[in-house]
Amino acid sequence: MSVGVSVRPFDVARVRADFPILAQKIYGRDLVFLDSAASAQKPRAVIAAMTEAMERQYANVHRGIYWLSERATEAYENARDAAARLLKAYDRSEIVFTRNSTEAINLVAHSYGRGVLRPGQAVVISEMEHHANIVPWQMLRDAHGIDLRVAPITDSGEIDLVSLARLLEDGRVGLVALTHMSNVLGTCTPARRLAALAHAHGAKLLLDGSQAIVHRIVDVQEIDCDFYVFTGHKLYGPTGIGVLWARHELLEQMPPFLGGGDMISSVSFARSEWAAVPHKFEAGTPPIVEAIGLATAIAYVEALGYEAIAAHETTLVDHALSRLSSIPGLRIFGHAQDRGGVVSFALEGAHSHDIATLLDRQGIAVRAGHHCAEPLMQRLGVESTARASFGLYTTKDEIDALAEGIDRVREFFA
Amino acid sequence: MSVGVSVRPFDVARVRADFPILAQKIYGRDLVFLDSAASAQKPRAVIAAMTEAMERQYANVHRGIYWLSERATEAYENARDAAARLLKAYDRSEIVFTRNSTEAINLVAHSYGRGVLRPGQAVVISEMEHHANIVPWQMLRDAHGIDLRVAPITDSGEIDLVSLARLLEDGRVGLVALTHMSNVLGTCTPARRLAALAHAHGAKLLLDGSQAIVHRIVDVQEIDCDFYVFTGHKLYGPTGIGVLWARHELLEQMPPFLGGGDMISSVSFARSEWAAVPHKFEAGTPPIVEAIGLATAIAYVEALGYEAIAAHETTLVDHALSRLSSIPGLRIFGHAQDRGGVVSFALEGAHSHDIATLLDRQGIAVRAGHHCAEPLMQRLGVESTARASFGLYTTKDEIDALAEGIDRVREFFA
Amino acid sequence: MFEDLRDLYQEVILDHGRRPRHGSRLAAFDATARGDNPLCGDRIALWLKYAEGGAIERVGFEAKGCAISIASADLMAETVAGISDEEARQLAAALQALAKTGDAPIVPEPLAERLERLLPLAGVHEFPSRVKCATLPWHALLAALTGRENATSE
Amino acid sequence: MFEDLRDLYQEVILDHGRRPRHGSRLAAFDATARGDNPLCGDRIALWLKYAEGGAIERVGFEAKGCAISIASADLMAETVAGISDEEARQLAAALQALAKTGDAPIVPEPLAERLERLLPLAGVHEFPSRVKCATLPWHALLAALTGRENATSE
Ligand SMILES: Cc1ncc(COP(=O)(O)O)c(C=O)c1O
Ligand SMILES: Cc1ncc(COP(=O)(O)O)c(C=O)c1O
Repeated sequence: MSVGVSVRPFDVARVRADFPILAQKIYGRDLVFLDSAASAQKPRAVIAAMTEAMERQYANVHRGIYWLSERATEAYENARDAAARLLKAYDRSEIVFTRNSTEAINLVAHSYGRGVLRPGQAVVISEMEHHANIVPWQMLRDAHGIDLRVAPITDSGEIDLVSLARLLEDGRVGLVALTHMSNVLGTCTPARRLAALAHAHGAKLLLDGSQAIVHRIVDVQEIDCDFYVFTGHKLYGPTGIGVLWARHELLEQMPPFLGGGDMISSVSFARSEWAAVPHKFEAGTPPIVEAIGLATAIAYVEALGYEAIAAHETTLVDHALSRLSSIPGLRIFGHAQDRGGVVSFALEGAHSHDIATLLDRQGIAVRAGHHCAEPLMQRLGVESTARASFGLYTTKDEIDALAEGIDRVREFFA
Repeated sequence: MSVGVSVRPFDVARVRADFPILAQKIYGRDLVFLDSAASAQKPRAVIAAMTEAMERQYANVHRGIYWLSERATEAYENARDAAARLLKAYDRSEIVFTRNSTEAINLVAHSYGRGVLRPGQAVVISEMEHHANIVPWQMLRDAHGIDLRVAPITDSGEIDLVSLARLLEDGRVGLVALTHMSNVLGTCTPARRLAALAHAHGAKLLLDGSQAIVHRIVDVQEIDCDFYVFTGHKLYGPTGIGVLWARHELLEQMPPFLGGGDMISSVSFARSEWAAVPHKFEAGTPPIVEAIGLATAIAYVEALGYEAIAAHETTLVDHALSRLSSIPGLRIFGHAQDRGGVVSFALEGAHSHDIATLLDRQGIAVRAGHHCAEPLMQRLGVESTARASFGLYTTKDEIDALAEGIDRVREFFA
Repeated sequence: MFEDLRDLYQEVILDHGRRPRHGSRLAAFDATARGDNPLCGDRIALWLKYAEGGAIERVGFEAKGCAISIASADLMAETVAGISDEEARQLAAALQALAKTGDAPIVPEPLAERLERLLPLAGVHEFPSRVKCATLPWHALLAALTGRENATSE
Repeated sequence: MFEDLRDLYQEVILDHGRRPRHGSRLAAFDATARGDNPLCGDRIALWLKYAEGGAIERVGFEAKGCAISIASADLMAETVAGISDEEARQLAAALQALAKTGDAPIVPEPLAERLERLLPLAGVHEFPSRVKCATLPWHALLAALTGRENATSE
């Protein structure tokens, strides 16, 4: 093992001790939680930060001229700094807090889509997007006359770059909106190449980082993308908060999305003037306590270190692929070169729901269904898959438990 | 004192013990928190429910076929029941969870405003609305050709019903959107009369209950309104969650607002079909933990009982009005017959910011500014006011402290 | 290990789930409907043919779904053959109650025996996330009976 | 009681806040700008007149705001009279640093004495929610200098 500050041994037992829920018994069995890609569990530090915020320094933010409100405002704006630091944003004013990834993408679809893109221009998505990165663009297409183009994926589950380039060729594409990591296939997409490709054709790039940010270091300056979104609850943070990062000049250009308090500079009945970015996009009382929780989650992940996290995860994925692929009748979806901690599979003779129910009775939580990616299911020729996904706290033993659990499912339906 | 189950003595000392933050010292002094109208403090039960949700039964909702997700889904949907019960909704499917009141009103402005109202129709608001109930309608006006009409208020701070009726006369008004209680003047508006008036002219009624729900029992069936919105953080609940109630048939009629997961019934690239209400309006991972916290806040308020709460509050308001109005140079804004626990004032020779800073140093938190109601400030002929607002935990002693504090401010600037 | 799952996956369910007897489209039919469970991707299409006297003669279906939903669809096809629309509605209501509560409601005599054949589906009530699997085919049936095109089991 | 507030509300501040010397519109002016603090409703409009040689001759303002913002506007009018645009910009930057940190930055000799007259505004740095009150007039000044119409102190 190499010696150095940057490579810390990743102590999964210590990490697990930080997550109270992992002590939970399910039907009398140890909880094996393999659904972190849907939503991750929360470390004690996040829960404590939220509690502390509500017990000791809670008040509404931004307009209060008193101690509690000043403390809450400071904590809320510090959360913006934490998100800016995490993404290597150019500036804290580029961080807009939303409810979740879905709202962040909708914000771009409304504000950039209706406010900056012109009818006749096109948006490109891919076959492996989450509904959150499909439906807002369909609504934009139907309301605003935007052409919606779909980049195919290869059989190994990667973006087909040649086809993507062809979709961009006519120069009418204003925005490319792609996942940075598939929540079904685990595929990590080549962000820098995508940005270069989009820019070469005059298009902006939005990356849906809902999954990627959990597994990989993200540097929006290095990637050189234009929009990046993620959601707090998958990054070991609270529900009710998400992040939109966008280049300052784009945010300046975009009209506001929701109207209300805090996003205006002045209001009269005749006309309102908008506040400076990012406030222009944050109408009403924001998720204050959730922002504080998110800042703590970010600090938690940073303290463990993305290098260590990625190394841990690679071990898990390799182990899972080797264990699962030796199960007869089991088919794994997605064989990308660069992949994160998500493994989707189908089992001959057992529907994914039945798999999930039978695993549940063994204490093992996996997800079954279309994973909010119906078009991808169609591409794969299935209605649904079962999916195991891994977090900081996942162990190789848990993956063994999954493999054994699947064996029992096979026997049950044999 | 009358004897009976419905009249419980309201024990403010016991209530205060439920709110951990009230033990906080500010500059070495007891905290006198008089800014509940901006955001209320949270009782221990709410904080504990959120902690418990994250420590023992957390998972993403709706699509998980395993124990934790089933528990979380149940808790989330139970929160919908709690909100439905609170508002006396006809049906739980009429409750849509949003981020806050602001988003709830924006949802209606987008979805009902652009989807159902036709250009040329009008929306009526009043002079005493919060920006949250002004700006979305301005944006609708500018984007969709809707006429925006403003009902004046009387000098005592009540809706001018005669003028309102005149605004409705031509039958072009599709929606009347009014506050149920002013966050500046404390005025409670006559909801039933407003509903009858709106309906008589073929208009729907939206009530902004952000303040009212904290102080008064609300029965949407009895009021006979069409939309009702409130925000969790003012009702002793978490940030990051709000409620839109609307009649089932209106929700059915309205196109979705945000697109993404959970709000669809099927997605293909050609076209998506929407889920049934209320899910059609809840895109993406909802504020799960916040919904659970809100349900607990609702239960907390219900356990104290609105009758007792209102009685306590009336005592406080009467006491405040009598104490403050005897201070030389102090002017109180708003003299409605029916009013809740909010008192705005100005002091000769001292700007509201200076008042707030000087009170803060005495441990007293009040709000100063335009209270997100700039048009109302103009109507009152001021730029800003200072505002004291009361919660369950407010005591007469605290109001005395405020009055004494203001006396010191006067001396300071004399 | 799966003792408590035997309630859910009774032999009858496993058998009908594996080898549905009515799992095919009818060439000639009088009514048809589709059903979707938006939350998990289950789908069913069914076709319904009436006999001379007006009773349901046959039901055929094509479904993508789990053991429970296929078995429920197949048992539905079996139990509604030979009864009237109104009786089929009553049976559907009874099945929905059964799946949600685990208890069989009281039904008129001629249906009682049919409902009994559906009892193996009662176990689903302990699995809240699976109740919809059992009820989806019946939603589609109701849709076909009232001439609607789509049903969702939400 | 208010001992610690004496840093914020020094006599100079209270005095200028109460009785600003330059609180009126200039009949003849060369530049003008408005400033808003959107978060609290403070507003200022200012007018600026240049002398023959190009230095600022006079500044007048109309403002709605608290003691701090009025005093800051009045002290600004006082201290920028007689200096060049460039110097006024430097003084504005120095005031902003002073209000945020409480420390006076080093400025070129001719400005040092003017900055000293602004020192009473240093106390605001301990009151994060009030910093904008002190800086708003200076934002408006910068806007007037660059010919912009509006400034916000966000
Ligand atoms: C009357 C009124 N309406 C709407 C709002 C907006 O609430 P929120 O900021 O939670 O959306 C408020 C509170 O600020 C309010 O007092
Ligand atoms: C790739 C991807 N995008 C978007 C989302 C939506 O996230 P949220 O539901 O938090 O908005 C998810 C998670 O469900 C996801 O995996």
